[in-house]
Amino acid sequence: MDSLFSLDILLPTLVGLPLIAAILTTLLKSPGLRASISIAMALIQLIIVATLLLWLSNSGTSLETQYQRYSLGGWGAPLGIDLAIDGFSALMLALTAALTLVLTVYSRYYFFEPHSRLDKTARFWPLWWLLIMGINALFLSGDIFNIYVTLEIIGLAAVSLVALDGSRAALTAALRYLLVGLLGSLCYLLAVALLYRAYGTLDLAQLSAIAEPTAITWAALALITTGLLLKTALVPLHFWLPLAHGSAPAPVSAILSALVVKTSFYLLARFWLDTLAPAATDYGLLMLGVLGAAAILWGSIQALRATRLKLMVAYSTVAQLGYLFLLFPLFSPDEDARGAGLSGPAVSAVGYFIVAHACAKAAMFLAAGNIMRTFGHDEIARLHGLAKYMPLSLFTFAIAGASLIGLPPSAGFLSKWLLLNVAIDTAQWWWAIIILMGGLMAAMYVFRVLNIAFISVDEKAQTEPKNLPTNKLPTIMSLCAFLLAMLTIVLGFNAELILDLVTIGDDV
Amino acid sequence: MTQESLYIIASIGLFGIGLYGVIVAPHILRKILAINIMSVGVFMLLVVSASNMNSTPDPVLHAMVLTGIVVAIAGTALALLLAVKIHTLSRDSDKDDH
Amino acid sequence: MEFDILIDGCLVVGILILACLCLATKNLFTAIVLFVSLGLLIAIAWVRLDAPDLAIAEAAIGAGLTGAFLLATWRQLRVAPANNDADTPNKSGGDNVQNP
Amino acid sequence: MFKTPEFKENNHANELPFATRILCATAIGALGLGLIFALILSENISSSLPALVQQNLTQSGVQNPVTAVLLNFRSYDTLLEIGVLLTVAIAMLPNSNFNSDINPHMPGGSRLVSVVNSAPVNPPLEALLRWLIPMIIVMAGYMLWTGAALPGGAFQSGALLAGAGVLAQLSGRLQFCFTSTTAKLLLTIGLITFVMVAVGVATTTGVILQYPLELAAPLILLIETAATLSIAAILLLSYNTLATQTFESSSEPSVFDKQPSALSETSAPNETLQSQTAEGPKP
Repeated sequence: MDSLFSLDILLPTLVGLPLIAAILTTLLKSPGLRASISIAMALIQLIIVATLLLWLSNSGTSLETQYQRYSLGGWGAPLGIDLAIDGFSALMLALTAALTLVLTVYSRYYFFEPHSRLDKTARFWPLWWLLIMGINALFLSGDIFNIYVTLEIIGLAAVSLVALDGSRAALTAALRYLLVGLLGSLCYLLAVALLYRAYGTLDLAQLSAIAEPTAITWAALALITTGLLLKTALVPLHFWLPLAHGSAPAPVSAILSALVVKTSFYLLARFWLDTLAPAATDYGLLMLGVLGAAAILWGSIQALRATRLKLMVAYSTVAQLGYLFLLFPLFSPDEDARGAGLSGPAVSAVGYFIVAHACAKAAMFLAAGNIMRTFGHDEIARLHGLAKYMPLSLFTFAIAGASLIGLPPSAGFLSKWLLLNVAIDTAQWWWAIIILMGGLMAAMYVFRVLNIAFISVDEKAQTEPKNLPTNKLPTIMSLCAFLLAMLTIVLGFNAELILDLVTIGDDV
Repeated sequence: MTQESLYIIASIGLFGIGLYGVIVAPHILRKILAINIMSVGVFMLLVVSASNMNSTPDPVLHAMVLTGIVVAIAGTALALLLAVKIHTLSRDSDKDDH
Repeated sequence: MEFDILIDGCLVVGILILACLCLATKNLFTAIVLFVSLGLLIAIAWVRLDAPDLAIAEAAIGAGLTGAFLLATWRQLRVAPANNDADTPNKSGGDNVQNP
Repeated sequence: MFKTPEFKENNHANELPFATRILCATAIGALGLGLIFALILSENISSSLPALVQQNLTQSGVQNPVTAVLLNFRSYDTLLEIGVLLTVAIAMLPNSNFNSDINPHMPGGSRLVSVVNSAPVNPPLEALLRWLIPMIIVMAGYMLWTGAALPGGAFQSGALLAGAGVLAQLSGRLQFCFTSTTAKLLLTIGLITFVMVAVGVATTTGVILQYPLELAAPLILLIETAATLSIAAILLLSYNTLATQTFESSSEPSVFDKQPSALSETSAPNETLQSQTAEGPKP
């Protein structure tokens, strides 16, 4: 009886809660009830994650194992499945809970269509909660096959959400995203088969204990890398992301860019730097870094050339993902710190970057969604005088852009500063050049939009019916976007909130 | 050439054929077929790893393959649904044009 | 022992040839039929690798239901723009109606 | 690679050029051969898991090791996997399901199973099915029941039931429509039962998904029955949507993110010109 009320029951509740929310929202008939239940569930989820973090941080010091573990079904690691949480996954869970709350409130108003014949919320809410459940389950999972099932849930739920609109562009993008997702999951499953053949266990912790650099382990790591690079859309394999994120409804593209793409990066970091660290060669780490740098440059160029606002923001996601992959070369070139799990200055810098980018990107997508909802289109060329019509959304867009570029008050600046520090400390100064160039190019494509939005070129183009805002936008939707943008500024000021969160699990 | 190595060749062969099919086949149904062939290949490798135990085959791998089969058909069903919807939309827009 | 290897050998060669044919045939309907037969061959392979649970599941889900889904989709994709009533399956044989 | 889905059969317009296809084939072939050699040369260590499963089989409540792993040792995997099926079911639910004003035009109304036309459409098929479907249902029940000891279980019997449903639908006389709430309940019954059992046992044994020893067998059978119903309903819904669903061309151009391409040049935005936006100025 004792363990029921001890705090590690919170781990399975983090997965069970969205599942119950999904079932409820499937069965309930009235849209209003579904929305209110969803908001309530999002609040409860935030509270659970808050208590979990408090418990982790104060019990962090006396922690002998790196992880807090919960063995489902009571069978223990090799036979049963364990839920494990350490600093890095705690940070990601906190980010998921915060974003879920804001986006759920936004979606409540975004999909509220009293007169519409087609009630999209009946399909949106269950898929939304199944996606959140998949994300939570992935960050908590300590078993490689269980990670495959969570990857599938996230993939299928995300595809169904992208295809929610029913327009031809959305459906085509969803189909491409699905094919790429299935391909990535199959490569990952083949790697799971190889690892099980070689080591006989499915548990991450046990695997990291007995992994050694054999041919099979390299093959498995290569397959995991190709599979997850497909799903996280790093440059050579990024062709599906811009259209999928560009044509999805606003809250969906916000959570896709802010979280879903990061789940496969989290797994890559987990496998390369923690579980299969012995098999991770320096050249491999360097190659990932080079791909990241290429992503920064290529994504920024494409963002500059994009004609539609949402497409531009999606390409900027491709670019910002490149920053995450700088973690691999910067992790810790010296041998000894490798096996100490996922920790170190580079990890906290990238963890901070993930939070900053998630808030900024979600704010940008919500602002773009608001602009699209009001103007009926999001072609950048026709957004003259946006400042006059939608000052709050444009202000949100500017703040989020500032965080992407890395201007001082924002969290983006701090994360880039930390990354630069790590680059200088580990004497790999060339990454610093890439980081600064990325910031410069981000500035170019953000200011391009702001430039058009502020100057209304000529009055005639102004009054042309095509360019006038057409429908009313509930103010709370712009407030949600504004809240997220403000979050990046608030995080910019008190950085230690996140930094000591990342190092929870491993000040052993 | 024990039984195990035969089926390993078959499993990686199926995976390769499926991967080639996904990349090369133009028609959308063929791509979905190819993905199914790839998943069958991966499952075969899993079952081979389970079967050469001394006495009884490894039930954990069999459970994994069972879950994999059901997940594969879920993915296929969703892909087919999207394909039919896109076709209906494209057919209707063709109808509107002429 | 010799006999077993022969059976497995034939099965493996058959599976690989069927997979190649399934992706290489011109006619789509034939490809789907070949895929269903490949599913059944795989079910036999599972029995050879003494995995009876999986043989039943593969035959029922992998060959049966996936085949039914594919054929249903094929009929939807093949159907002419004027969508005739969907429930009476018009047996138009294997003719290859080029949709517009 | 997957630019736009191609629907015309064997049209060679946008096939990859011959050179890239050969390059692809050789690359995949080389990698495959490398992997095959690596696999065959590496000795396959016998993992400790099968022995562990045998030891704990007695406490798992079932004799069939695969069902024990699926529904007791790694039951969390099966829970998530039924979640995957529910995801696809929700994506598959026909749009008419959510329309307030479009009442489903099917003659059978919104009942789950309804006879469509009285006269037999296809007498020989009808005669066969009159004998075959009851047998399949009995077979599925047997498969579910023996899953505890012999090969069988929830997924296989669910697939069999779905097969019976597909046959019934093909006979042209039965009409399944998944718009009623009973249908939605049927789709989610598997997940509901699993979650309730998982949380329920936690109150006694203190750990989620850990069944008390004496209740393990009945609980597993309960979960399997609910899962069978759910899997059969979801797979049948998928077939129903793929086979008979006439997707209306596109949802009415709702006010969401209209794609510019979909924004026809006719003055769509004007007719929805309502009052000025809350934050926009008065024209």
